[in-house]
Amino acid sequence: MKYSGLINRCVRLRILIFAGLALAAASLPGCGKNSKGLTVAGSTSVQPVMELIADSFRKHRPDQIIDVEGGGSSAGIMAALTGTAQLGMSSRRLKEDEPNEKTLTAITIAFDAIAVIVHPDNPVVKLDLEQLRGLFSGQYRSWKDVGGSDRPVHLIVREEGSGTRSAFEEMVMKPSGDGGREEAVDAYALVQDSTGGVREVLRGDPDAIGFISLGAVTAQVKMLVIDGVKADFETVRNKKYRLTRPFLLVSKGEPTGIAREFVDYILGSDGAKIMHDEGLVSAGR
Amino acid sequence: MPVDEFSAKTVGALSAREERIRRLLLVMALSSVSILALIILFVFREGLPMIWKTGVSAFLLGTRWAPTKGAFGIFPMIIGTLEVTLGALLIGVPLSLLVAVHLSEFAKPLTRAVMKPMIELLAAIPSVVFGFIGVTVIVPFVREWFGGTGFSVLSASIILGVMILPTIISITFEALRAVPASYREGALALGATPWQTAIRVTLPAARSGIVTAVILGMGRAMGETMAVIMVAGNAVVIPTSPLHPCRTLTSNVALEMAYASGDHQKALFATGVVLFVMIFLLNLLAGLLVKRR
Amino acid sequence: MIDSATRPDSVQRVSATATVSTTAAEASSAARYNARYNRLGMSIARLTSFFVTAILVSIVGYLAVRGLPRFSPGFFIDSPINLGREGGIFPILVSTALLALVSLVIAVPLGIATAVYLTEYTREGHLTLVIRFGAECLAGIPSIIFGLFGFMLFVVSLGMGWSIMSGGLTLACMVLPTIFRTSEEAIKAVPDGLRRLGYSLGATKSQVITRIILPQAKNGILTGIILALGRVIGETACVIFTTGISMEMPKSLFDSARSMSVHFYLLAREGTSIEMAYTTAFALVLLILLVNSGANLLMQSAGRR
Amino acid sequence: MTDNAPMMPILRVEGVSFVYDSPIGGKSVQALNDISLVVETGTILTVIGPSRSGKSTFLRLLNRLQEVSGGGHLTGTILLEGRDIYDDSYDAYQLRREVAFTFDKPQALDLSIRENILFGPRLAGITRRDELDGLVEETLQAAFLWDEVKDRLDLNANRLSGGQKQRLSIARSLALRPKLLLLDEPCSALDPVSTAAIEQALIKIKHRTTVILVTNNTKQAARIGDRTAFFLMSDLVEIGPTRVIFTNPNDQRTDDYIAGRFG
Repeated sequence: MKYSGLINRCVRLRILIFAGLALAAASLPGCGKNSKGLTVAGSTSVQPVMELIADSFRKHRPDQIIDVEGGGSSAGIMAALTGTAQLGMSSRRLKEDEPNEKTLTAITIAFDAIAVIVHPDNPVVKLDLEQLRGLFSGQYRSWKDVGGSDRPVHLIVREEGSGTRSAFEEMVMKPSGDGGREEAVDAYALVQDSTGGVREVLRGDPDAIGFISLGAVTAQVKMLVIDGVKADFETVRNKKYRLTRPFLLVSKGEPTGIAREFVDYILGSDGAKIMHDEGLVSAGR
Repeated sequence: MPVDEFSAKTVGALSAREERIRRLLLVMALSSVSILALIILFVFREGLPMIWKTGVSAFLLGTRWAPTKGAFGIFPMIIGTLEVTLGALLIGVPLSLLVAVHLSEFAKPLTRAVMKPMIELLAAIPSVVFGFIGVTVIVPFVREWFGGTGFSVLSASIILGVMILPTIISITFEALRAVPASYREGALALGATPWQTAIRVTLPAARSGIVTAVILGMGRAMGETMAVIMVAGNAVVIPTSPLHPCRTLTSNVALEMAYASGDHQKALFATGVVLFVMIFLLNLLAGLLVKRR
Repeated sequence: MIDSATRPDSVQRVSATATVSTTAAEASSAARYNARYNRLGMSIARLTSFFVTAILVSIVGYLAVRGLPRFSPGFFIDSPINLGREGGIFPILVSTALLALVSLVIAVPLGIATAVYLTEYTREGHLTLVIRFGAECLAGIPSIIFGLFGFMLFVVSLGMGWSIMSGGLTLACMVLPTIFRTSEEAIKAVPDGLRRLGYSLGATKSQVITRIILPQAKNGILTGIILALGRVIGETACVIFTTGISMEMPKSLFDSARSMSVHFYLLAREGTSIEMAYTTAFALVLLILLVNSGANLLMQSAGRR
Repeated sequence: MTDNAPMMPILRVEGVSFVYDSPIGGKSVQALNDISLVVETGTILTVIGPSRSGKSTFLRLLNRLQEVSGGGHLTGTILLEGRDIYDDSYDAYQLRREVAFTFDKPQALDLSIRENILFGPRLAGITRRDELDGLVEETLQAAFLWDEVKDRLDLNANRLSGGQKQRLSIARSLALRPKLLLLDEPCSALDPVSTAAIEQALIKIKHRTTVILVTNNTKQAARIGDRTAFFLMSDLVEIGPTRVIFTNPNDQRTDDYIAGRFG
C-alpha cells in the first residue's frame, strides 16, 4: 500500500524528530559557540569593516573560525555579556542604563567620521554647526535659509538608538559652549534603518540631506564641508574634523586567547591599513 | 455503561499501539501549544510592565516617541498602521474582487490555468523584494506625480495593496468556486446577465469567504514589516495627508530593535503587545462576521 | 424581449410608483442598458486580471533585466567574494535550503500532529477554541517579534548562538500556526461518512487517520506547507537575529549562515552592490517559482489518481 | 416480547435500551427501550418501521458503530455467538470485521475499485497476492458487479454510479468474511434495477453470511425477508416470519403500518 507506507513512516519520523528536538534542546546549554572559534557580533556600521579584517585574519590564522555577526550595538553588547560572543561591536559609548557596564571592558579600535551628505545637484557646499542644527531641528524649512535654492528641505536620519544618530545628536544638536538643552530632531525627518538606506534616499531626492559613515560615502552623493573642515583621513586623525565617533569592541573582562590576538591584529598595521581603505582612522599606534 | 467514541477499546497488542500513538500525538499537540503560549507570554512579559510604567493612556495616546530620552508615545504609529492598512485595503480589495470574479466566473479554463499560478507566485515573492522595488520605482513615481518626498502613506499603501492581492484573490476565488452552480443557473434562468449573476447572486452567496479573505489580507498588511520600512518614511508623525511619511507599529519594532536596550527595548515589546491586541480584535471581528451568516 | 414579469432593476429605479406592467419600449431600453452594463463589467474584470498579472510579470521582468547581466550558472556554484560584491551564492543557497529544511522538519510534524489531535481525539470545546484562536493571532504577529524571541531563547539562553539551528527553530515557531490552521481546515473538510466507512471496515482510530483522513486532506495540508515554505524563504528580520549573516559555508547545523533574502536585504540596503542584489533576488524568485510549480504538479497528480 | 426459534441463533439481544447523550442542557432522548430478539444463522431479518423509530440506532449498536457517530448509554446485553460484544475483553475493531456494515448513502474511498475492496482485508493482515485477488473476484461476483467492472478494477471508485457504488460497498463488506452483514436502508437512493440486483445478491449470500436489513420499503421486506421485525417509536412491536407479519400480524399497529394507514 504505497501511500499508507509513506504515512506510517511519517509517524515513525515524528518520533525521531521529537527525540532529536528534545536532545538538541537538552544537550546544548553548555557548549554554545565559544568552544570553537571566535564570535564578534554587534553594530551594523562596524560589521562590514570587521568582516574584511576577519577575512584577512583567517588567511593569517586559517585554523581559527572567525564568525562576524550583525544585529546592532545592543545585540552585540548583550551577546558579549552573555558570552554568546567574545567580542561585541558598538558604534556608540556604553550608555549608563546598560546593565553592569562595569564588568564590560571597552577597547576603542577606530574613529569613524560622520559625513553630512546631500544630492550632487544641491548647490550648497558648506555649512557650519549652527546651520546644520537649524536644518535638522526643523527651524530652517527651505534650502534658501542656508544659501541654497528655494527648495523644501527633506531630512533623512537614522533610527533612534543607532550609534551614528546618537553621535550626531550629541555633537550637532547640543549647542556647544553654553551647554544648552539638546534640540530635538524635527519629527518630519524621514528615518532609514541603515547606511545604505540613507544613501539610497539621497541618491534619488535632490532636496534631501542626511549623515552616514565617512567610509560609506560614494560618488552618487556629495559630502559637505562642516565648520570649514572637510572630512578625510588627516582631519579625522588630527581631530580637526569634530564630527567623529569611536568604534568600540566590548568584552567581559580583558579579551584572552584568540580574542586578544584578534584585537591586537585589528590595532596592528594590517588592521589599520584595511580601516584606512574603509575611511576609518585606526586607534592603534 | 457509557458507549462513547473514546470508550471503544481494542484488546491486546493493537490497543497498546493505539494508546502509544494517541499519547505521542497528545505530547506533540501539547508541545506546539506550549510553544504558542510561550511566545505570547514572552511578548507580554517583556512588554506589559512597560505599558504600566508609562501609563496606558500616556503610552497609547502620547504623540512624542523619543525612547532614548524617555518619551514613549505610540499614538502616531497606531494611526500610521490604521491608515496604511486602510490604504492597502482600498487598493487591494476592489482589484482582488474583480480578479477573483473574473477568474472564477468569466475566465476560460486556459486563462484560469495560466493566471492563477502566476498570481500565487506573487504571494511567494519575499517582502524585501517588494520593498526594494517600492524604493526604486514607486517612491520616485509618487514624488514626481504627487510631490513631497515620495516616502509616504500612499507609497506604503500601493506596495501593501499589491502584496495582499494574492491572499485575497485566492481565498475569494475558492469561496466563489464553492458557491453551488444551481445559484448561478437560478439567476440566469431569471434573465440576469452573467455580470448581474456574479455581482447580485454569486458574490453575496460567498460573502463569508470574502470576509475571511479581506480579514486575512488585513492581517497580512498589518503584520508586514520590511517592505513598509523601506517606503513609508518612518517619521513619527500623525499623517494628515496621504503624502506625509508615517511609521507603523511593526516598522517601529523592526527599526529600533537592533539598537534598543533597557526601557527602549521593553517599549518596543509593548508595541508588540499593542499589535497583538489589535490583531486579536481583528480576528474576533472576523469570527463574529463569519458566524453571523 | 424581456417579458414584463422580470422587471429589470433599472426600470424600478426610474419610477418607483410605476405600475407592475412595463411598456415594450421601456423593457427593451432596459435590456440594452443591461447588456452594455454587463459587457462593461466583464471587460473591467478581465482588464483588472490582466493588469494584476502584468504587475507580476513586470516585477519578475524588472528583476530579470537588472539581475541577468551578472547571472551565470557559476552564480549558483561559486562562493561570494568581497562582501558579496562578486562571486556566487552557493553557501547562501545551501544555508537557505538547510534553514527551510530544519524549520519544516520541526514545524510540519508538530503542526499536523496538533491538527490531528485537536480534530480527532478531542471534542470541540473551549480549550480547542482558545488554541485555534491563539494560533490565528500568532499567525499575524510580525516576524521581528519572533526574531527577538528566538534570539533571547535559542541564541542566548539555550546557548545555540547564531546558527541554522536557532534560526530553524525560530522559523518553525513562526510557521507552526500557519501549518496547524491549514491542516486543521483540510482535516475538517473530510466528510464524516468516510470516517464511519473506515471504522465499519474494522480500522482503528489511528488507521482511519493515516489511511483515510490524511490522504484525503493531503492537498490542503500541502498548500499550508507551501505557504509556510514561502514565508521561511522570504524572511529577513527574524533570520538576521537568529541565524546571523556569515557568508561562510556552514559545516554543521550549529554554524551561523546567511539566507538568500538576508543576502538580498544586506546587499540592497547597505548598498554593498545593487547589481548583485538584483541577481540574488532574481535567483530567489526562480527558486520560489520552481518550488511552487513543483508543488502544484504534485497536488494535481495527487488529486486525480 | 421474546421470541423462541429452534435453530442455533447467531445473535441474541436481551432487554437492550439505549439513551442518547443529551447535548449540554438538552433533554436526553430514549432511542430504544427493552428490545429483545434472536437472529438465526443463515437467514435475512428485515427491520421495518417509520423513520426515527430507532431501527437504525439498533443496527449501529450491533457492531458498536454507534460509538463513532454519537455517545449514549446502553443497558441490556447483545450476544454474538454467545459472547457479550460490549464486554471489555471484546475487541471492538475485531467485532466490526465479524459484523460488517453498509451505509444508506453509496460511498467509496478515494481509491481504485480493487483497493476499496482490499482495504478491510489488508487491515486484517491478509497479504498474500493470490488470496487478495481471489477475494476481489469472489466478492464482486457475489455483489453482481463483477461483469461490469472486471476489466477496469484500477478505475477510481468515485467514478462509479450510485447503484454500482452501493454494490461495491456490499462487496467491500463481504471481503471481511463477516459472520453477519448489517445494511442500513441500502436501496433508499437507488433505482429499481440496482435495488433488484442488491436483493438478488443478499439472497445468494445469506446461507454463508446472515443478513439484517433495515428498510423503509415494506415491499422489499416482504420480498426477501425470512423474518421481519417491526419497530415503532423505540419499541419492538412485533417480530416473526415475514409471511405471518404481512398476512395476519398479532398487533393492530403492525397491520396499520403495513397497510400504509400511517407512516
